[in-house]
Amino acid sequence: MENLLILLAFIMGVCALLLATWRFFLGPSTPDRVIAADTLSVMTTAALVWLADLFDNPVYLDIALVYAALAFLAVVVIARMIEPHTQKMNKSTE
Amino acid sequence: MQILGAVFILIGASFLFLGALGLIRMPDVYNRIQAGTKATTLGALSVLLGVAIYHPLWWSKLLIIALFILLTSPVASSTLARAAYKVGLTPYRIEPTEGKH
Amino acid sequence: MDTGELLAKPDILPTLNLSELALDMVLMPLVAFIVGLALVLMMRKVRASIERRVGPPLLQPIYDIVKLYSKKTQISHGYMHDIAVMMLLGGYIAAEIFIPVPGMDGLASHADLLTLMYLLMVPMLGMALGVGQTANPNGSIGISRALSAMLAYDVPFVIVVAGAALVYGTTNLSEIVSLQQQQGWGLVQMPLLAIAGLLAMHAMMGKEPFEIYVAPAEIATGPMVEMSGKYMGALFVMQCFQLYTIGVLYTTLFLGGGTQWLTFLPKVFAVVLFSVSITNVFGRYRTEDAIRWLWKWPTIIALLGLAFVVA
Amino acid sequence: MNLLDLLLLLSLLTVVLMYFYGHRREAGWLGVAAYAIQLLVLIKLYSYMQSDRIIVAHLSFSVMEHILIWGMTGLGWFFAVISLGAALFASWYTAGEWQDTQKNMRLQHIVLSLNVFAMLILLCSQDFITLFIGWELVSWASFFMMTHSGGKAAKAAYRYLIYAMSGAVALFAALVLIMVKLGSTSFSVFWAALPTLPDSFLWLLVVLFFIGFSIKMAILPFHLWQADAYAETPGANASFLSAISARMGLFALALVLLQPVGIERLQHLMMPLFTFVDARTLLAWIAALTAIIPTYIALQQSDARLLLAWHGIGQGGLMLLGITVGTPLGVAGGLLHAFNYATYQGALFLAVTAVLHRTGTTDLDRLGGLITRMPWSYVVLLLGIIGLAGLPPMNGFVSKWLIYKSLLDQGMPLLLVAASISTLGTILSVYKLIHNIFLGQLRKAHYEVKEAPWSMVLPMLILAVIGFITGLMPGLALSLVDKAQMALGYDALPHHLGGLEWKTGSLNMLWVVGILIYGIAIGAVVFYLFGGRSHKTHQWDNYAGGHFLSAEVPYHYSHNFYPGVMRVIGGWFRHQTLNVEMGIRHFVQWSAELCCRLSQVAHPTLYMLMLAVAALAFVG
Amino acid sequence: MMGPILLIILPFLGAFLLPIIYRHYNQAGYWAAPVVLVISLVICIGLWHGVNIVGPQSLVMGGVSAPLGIVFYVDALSILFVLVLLVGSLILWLGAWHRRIKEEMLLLLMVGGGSGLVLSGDLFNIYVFFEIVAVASYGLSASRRGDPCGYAASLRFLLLGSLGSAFILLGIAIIYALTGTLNLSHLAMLAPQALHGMAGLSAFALMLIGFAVKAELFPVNTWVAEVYAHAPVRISALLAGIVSKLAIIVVLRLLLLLYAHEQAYMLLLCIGVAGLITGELAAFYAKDLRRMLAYSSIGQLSVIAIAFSIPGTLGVVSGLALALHHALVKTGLFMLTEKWKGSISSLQGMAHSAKWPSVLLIIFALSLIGVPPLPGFWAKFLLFKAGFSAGGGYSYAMLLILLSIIIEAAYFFRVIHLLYQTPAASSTPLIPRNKELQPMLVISGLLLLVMLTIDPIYHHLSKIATQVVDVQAYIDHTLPAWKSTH
Amino acid sequence: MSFRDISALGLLLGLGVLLITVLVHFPFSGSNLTGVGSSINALAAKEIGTANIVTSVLLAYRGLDTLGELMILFVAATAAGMVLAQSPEEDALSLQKLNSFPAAGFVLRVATHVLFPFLLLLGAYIIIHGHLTPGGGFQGGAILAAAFFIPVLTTPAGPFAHQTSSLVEGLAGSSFIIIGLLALFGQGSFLAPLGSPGVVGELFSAGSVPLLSAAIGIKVGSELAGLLARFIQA
Amino acid sequence: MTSNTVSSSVSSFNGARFLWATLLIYPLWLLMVGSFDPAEMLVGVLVALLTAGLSQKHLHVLDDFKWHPLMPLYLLIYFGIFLWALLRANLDVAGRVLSPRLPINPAIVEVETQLQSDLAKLFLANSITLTPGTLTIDVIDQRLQVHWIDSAAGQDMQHATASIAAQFEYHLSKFMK
Repeated sequence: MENLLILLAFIMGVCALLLATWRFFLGPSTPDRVIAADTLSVMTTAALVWLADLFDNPVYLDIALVYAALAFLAVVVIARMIEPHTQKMNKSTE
Repeated sequence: MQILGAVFILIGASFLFLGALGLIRMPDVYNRIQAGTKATTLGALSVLLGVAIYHPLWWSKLLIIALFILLTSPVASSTLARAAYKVGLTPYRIEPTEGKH
Repeated sequence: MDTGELLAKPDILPTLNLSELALDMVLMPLVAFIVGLALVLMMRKVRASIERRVGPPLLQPIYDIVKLYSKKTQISHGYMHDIAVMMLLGGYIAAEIFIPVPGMDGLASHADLLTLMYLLMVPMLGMALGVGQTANPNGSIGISRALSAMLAYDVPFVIVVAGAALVYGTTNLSEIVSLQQQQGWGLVQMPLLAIAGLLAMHAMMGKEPFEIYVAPAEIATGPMVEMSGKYMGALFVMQCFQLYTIGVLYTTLFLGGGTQWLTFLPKVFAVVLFSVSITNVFGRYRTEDAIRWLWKWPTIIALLGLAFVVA
Repeated sequence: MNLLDLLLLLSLLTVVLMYFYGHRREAGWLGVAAYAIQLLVLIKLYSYMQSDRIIVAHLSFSVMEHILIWGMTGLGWFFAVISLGAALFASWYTAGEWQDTQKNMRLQHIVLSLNVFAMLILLCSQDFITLFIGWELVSWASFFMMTHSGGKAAKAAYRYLIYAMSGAVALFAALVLIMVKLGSTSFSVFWAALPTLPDSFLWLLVVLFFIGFSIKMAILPFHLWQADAYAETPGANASFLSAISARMGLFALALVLLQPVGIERLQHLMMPLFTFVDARTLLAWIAALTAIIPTYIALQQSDARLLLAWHGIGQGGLMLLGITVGTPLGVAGGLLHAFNYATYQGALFLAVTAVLHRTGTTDLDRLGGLITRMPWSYVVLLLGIIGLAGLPPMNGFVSKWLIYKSLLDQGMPLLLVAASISTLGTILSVYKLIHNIFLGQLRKAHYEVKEAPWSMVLPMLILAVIGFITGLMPGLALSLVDKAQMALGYDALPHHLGGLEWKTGSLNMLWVVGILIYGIAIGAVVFYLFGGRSHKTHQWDNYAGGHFLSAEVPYHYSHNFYPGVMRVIGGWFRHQTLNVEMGIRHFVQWSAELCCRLSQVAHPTLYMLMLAVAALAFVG
Repeated sequence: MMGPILLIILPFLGAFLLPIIYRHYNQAGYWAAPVVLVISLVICIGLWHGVNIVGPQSLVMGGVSAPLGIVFYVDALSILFVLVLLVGSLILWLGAWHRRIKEEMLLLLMVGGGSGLVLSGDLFNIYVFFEIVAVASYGLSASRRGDPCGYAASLRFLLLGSLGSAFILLGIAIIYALTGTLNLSHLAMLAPQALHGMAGLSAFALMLIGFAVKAELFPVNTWVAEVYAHAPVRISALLAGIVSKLAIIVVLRLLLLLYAHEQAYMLLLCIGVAGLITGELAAFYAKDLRRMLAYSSIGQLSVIAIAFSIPGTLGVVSGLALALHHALVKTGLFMLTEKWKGSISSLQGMAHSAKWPSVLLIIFALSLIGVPPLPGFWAKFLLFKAGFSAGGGYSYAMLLILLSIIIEAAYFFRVIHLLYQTPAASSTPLIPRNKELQPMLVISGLLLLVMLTIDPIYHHLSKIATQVVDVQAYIDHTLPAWKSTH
Repeated sequence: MSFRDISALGLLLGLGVLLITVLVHFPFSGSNLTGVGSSINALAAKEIGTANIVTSVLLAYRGLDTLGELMILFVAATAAGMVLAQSPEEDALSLQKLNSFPAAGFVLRVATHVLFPFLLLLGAYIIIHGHLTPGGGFQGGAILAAAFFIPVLTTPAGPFAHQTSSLVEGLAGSSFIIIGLLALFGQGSFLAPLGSPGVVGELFSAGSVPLLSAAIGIKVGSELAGLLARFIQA
Repeated sequence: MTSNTVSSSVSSFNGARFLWATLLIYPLWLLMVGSFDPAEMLVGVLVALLTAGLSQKHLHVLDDFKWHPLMPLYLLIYFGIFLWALLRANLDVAGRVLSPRLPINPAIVEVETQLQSDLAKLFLANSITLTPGTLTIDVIDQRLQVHWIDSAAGQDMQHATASIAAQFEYHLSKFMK
């Protein structure tokens, strides 16, 4: 029972990752990709935590934490970067 | 107890999946952000909770992670939405149904 | 430096018999002049007889010379003009002095065939320089043609000389003569070379068909025009020496040379006679035609002869 | 410190002296003094010259397990005499008025002294490394001599440089090959090992050395650079260059091919594939062609200096021909020709430079009639051309005679014919030279021209007179040649003052010249005693067939002087070598552009991938 | 024996402290870098003496002996090139006293990294130091402000360099996977059985490509011309003259220690030959003095690579001689272009107003071409000796090199020819100031000094070469303990 | 797709094929050749006293490599700083013309204030536990850098203490080297482990390794922050 | 702009803030470490002090709280409401995503808030983002730009404020300024 649930969760998680990755490649605009990446990062954080459980090693929690922090930073930086710096910046492609 | 943990993890995974599905299905950036952020945040929290049930000793660190996610996830999506807005991405409208309302 | 060392063989002078030397040096030009006059006379006679004319009297060449030398209008264009005349004469005189003739071969050992070949170019250069100074473009054109002709006839001539030298194994003219006395004439040993040599010698004399540089009619008598009076006289004298030298040289190379005058002179006359006969048969070649002709037939004949000689 | 050290030191000091005092007016005289002193030292050295003796300088280095020694043999001594003499006269020439027309006299003095020094170093080389060092020094020194005045000369010098580098590269290869094969570069080891060297290796060496040295000497396929380069060099230095610089190639060829390899070995060194041709014949024919072809190119020239320079190339062919005959007579002829050539060619270049100095041009189509204006220059030029043409009574005849004689002795009549053909062409073209400059109508622009100053006339006159004297008494020069010849391992010629007694025909220039003068005297007697006095017309009163022509009418026959000859042989000048040179140049240019493009492509990573794939495929 | 580590640490420490010093004492900041270099130089000379007396030494890092930890191998070769690096940097510092502080820092870092590069005896450590040098050179090459072309060139350089580094890393990874160790001597011990297979050689090929980017070998040298043309001239001089040599020394080490295998030698030879041809021809075509020098240095580096590809002591000696000579001369030549940048034709007639630079150019060019009394000749002499002795394909390579000498002379003397043309091209003569001439004068002085002392230098080089070639000695020095236990 | 793209693709394919071929030829028993790895595994905890073997390799066995990596980062930062700096010496000048890049939105701006201490704490935690858990100087340094960088990201016009950051950077780097030098003078070998290994797994253990880790963390943090700030402010 | 705090609080050192911050950070450290090892606790103090010290210029957000005894309680209440909203939001999203018709009617609306402090507005914005169908895009002065996935109810400001922000605002105002 428990194993079934875990397996189900695993399949769901993998599907989620795949879907998000698909969106990442699909685009079409940069913010679309970024939100896909953001979603992916949260998923990964969750996955890392889960890994800690699976491997029974709390070390992965530290990793998850660091990962979450850095992923957040990455998303924010990209979000800032796509913001128009000056007026002359042309519109992002649809 | 173990089952409970597994259930939470499954719930979390499903929310993560739903979020990803929303990411695919939603028609524009803002809607995708909505779907992605909310579902994944809750999904992640749920997974964390599940793990916490498995390993009660880890609660402190898991709490930190949860707090962190709660803090950063909306901030990230909001920043992203603002960026998209500034870039000039127009929100999606359902033109034909507009008239009916 | 020790000059004594440089004089490696100080006894070179005593080998000469001084009286013989003096005889050679005085007599040879005289003989040459006289024989040359006779050759000129013969030439004119032969030409006259071919043309069904009587021809000049016996002493006509001498009359001519005297006439030319006694002319009043004699224009000199400068010192080179004068020296040229001397060079003309000097070159041929020097050349003929070095050719052994019967009884007078004391100097022949100091110069050889090669030296002679080059000595024969000196008068040509002298004439060229002299005419050059006259500043007459016709003269210059004539010289241009003369030198071109020289380039033309010297090629077969050099081959002939080389072949002859190879056959005899020496370039010493006295030895060549004595060798021919022993082995027979060069004409027999190397007929092809002899023929080529004859053709080249003929061209060397500047007679038809190779008289383009003199070209009496077309360029207002060419180099000769600025040579009036004694200049012309000198040229006339030179012609005597020229005919003599060439005749003697050919005789020496191919016709056994001279051991005694009785047999020697007829050979010389025969050579010149042959040349004169050709002269009267042919018309004139243009410069480039002359070059082509001389670089073709005599050269090929000479090369063939050389090939026989080497093989 | 022995005399050789002293000589080299003096030479080096001269360079230093010129560096500091070259800008002074009296620098030319300083040079004369310096070269004269060096010449004296050299003459002092004469007594030490024995057949197999080397005067070794204390100058020596030990480099990379090779000991470099400099020493002088008779051969080097002989060439040293020529070069110092040439430098002496060149310096003398510049000492007077001529230097006022030159902008960079100091540089000229420096490069002249540098050239002399470099040549002395080369002439003293005792193994292949020192030879190469000396060789490069000479090359670069002469390069600077050609290039320093800029303009067209520099362009020609640049061309020379490319050729010289090719030659140097060939030499370098030969040097290293010898070192690798024998483990040593000294001449003696090489000579000792020669009998054991395989033919193929020897062929390689012969070809490499030939390329190396003949480029300097402008032997046939490599002759294109020389004429322009020498012609454009300022007069005095041009006379030095053409008198001796190219002869360094002769020296080196004699040193490395004739002396050690020996004519015997060369004679039996058959060409691969064409086994009927041996190395000596090949070299001799190349030399003969070099004697002919440049001579006829000279015939086409309409610039006096170019004409002379082209003749210089042809004369080099004659010298090489003499050397390659390889008999004592031939070698003596070749070496003597080098000496003789230095005298008359130096004089000729100086005379032409005098004309240039006075009239401002050496274009043969724009001169004429200068004989009355510049009589001494005329005399010098006359003597010079007689020497160049190789007619008696000048010295050029003697050396040519020796070469011809040796060819006949060796049974090579065709080579003799070839050499003679070159002589004939020379006569034609030198007549054109003297005629177009000095004879014929004087141009109006040149009415006021004066004779060159004595400071210029004297050195060239002395050179010409030396040419005459050594023509009259070739024994004087032959005794210099003796030493060189003995150093090469040949017997000295049994010469005497007037020439030599040879078993197949002798030459005694004392008699030949004497008789010639006698004949001319007879001519003079005939001319002056008989007939009336001639009336001398003024040069400007030009008569054509007795008809007066105004001096304004230019009717000097100078352009295209030998139309007849040119119509026959004009078509033969096809510039094959020039086309080859141009072809190579274009090919290099084209491939260079390709390479440049290759590295300008904007996507270098592509190359990296390419390399990676290729390298992995290579090792895999 | 703690000198070698100081050679690396002192410049690093200097680089760290430089901004701090500079903030408080401006002048001291300016002088700090050269002082560090001089101290390093003193240490280096001390080491030089030490190595000469007692022979090669190994030095353990981190207190852990050889195959486990990192070990430095201090032999005459490495010390020699550290010396070259230090002397070169000091010479290039002459006349440029007021550099930007960051440039000074990068320079110090490059010196430290370069020293480590040649001293280190550990493959990964070498890679790390190589990266330091590489990144510093990217930075330095772009340090001229406001030059978009320069930035573009540096960017391309960076791209290529990073890719090259990736290749090196891949190669190292393969080697590690094959053997499980990174220590050079340990690897040298294992090499014949472990590395001379296809995989091992592929690793060499990959590493060669990586190092080739710095060593300007074909065809990953396409950055060279643009970077050298746009970078500050002293940086170009440093990169072309010295840094490239360090990379090729590393290749030499790899070749000698790990890949004494015919295929590896042939690979290097092929790359060298291709580089020689393209480099020299491109230099012949180049219209700009700096680009010409850049292409010429490609050609020269290729020649050095060919020399190193000749097995045996002779090849190493000649390669070292060529490398040292090129380091000296190319540095000097690049320094000349401080004023003389842009098209060659703009230099017409410059010699009349700028006498000394022209003379220096001639001296350098002559030496580079290989004109006898100058050191370049002896280097080439050694090369040909080695090449012709080796025979086979090397002979053809030597022929190509010989031909390339002609082309070299052609393009150098085209410039000199122009310099001495009479009508000057530009009205404002481009005369380098005295300050800018200093490094060149020092270099030409050194060149003449070398010319006079060619024999002792040769003997020293051959001693170095025999030392370098002796792989067994290397192993004995660095792995004594490990060998006894395993 | 241009010819260049196609050829690049083809080459990449070729490279891949070749590399795979190489891998196929791999003797996978190779790593047993030496036993260096196993030696380290066996010795690390005992000799160095770190719970985390990676850190022991990083900071003890291959401390020099780590120093080198630090230097690479330092070089990159310096180079970027030099290239990006508007004026040669004075960074402050560059601040005046930075207004082209507007401040971030309200949400991010305020969130920064909350996140900053949090990230700082996280960084400190990672660094301090470098010898016990994975991570260490580099990773913690990155978090620290993020902490310092986010304020710059939100308000680019605000000041960033480049001077201070480079000061800290220099001092931290120097202290790494100085620890190494102390070892050099003390133990006779550069970067040799100093101090006693202690009890494996405790915070105060492994001698000087935590100190080195801290130095690295601080250095990397200040360096990256400075570098990122440069990029933002350029 | 509401409060550009950058310039105002750079230099001043506020002892109370520092203390409060230290006290807040230290538990965080303990949570992170997850053990009560003396060494860890000792280091924790140091780290907390250091962190608080370094965060000086960011600590002004602490002033945004209304410090009174019941504050933690209000905070917890707010937290509970928020979690409930989060759950609802996710179910809402799940419904919309899974519904084949994709029943959305998005619009960008403006919401007005009475909250004064920055931190409070941040909390509000974040809460809105994580609650049903809404996403804060930007906060300008007292107005929030919100992307509303189901704006059928009405897009005017009053309506939007009432249905989106009112509940959170009320609870937030109890413990924040």
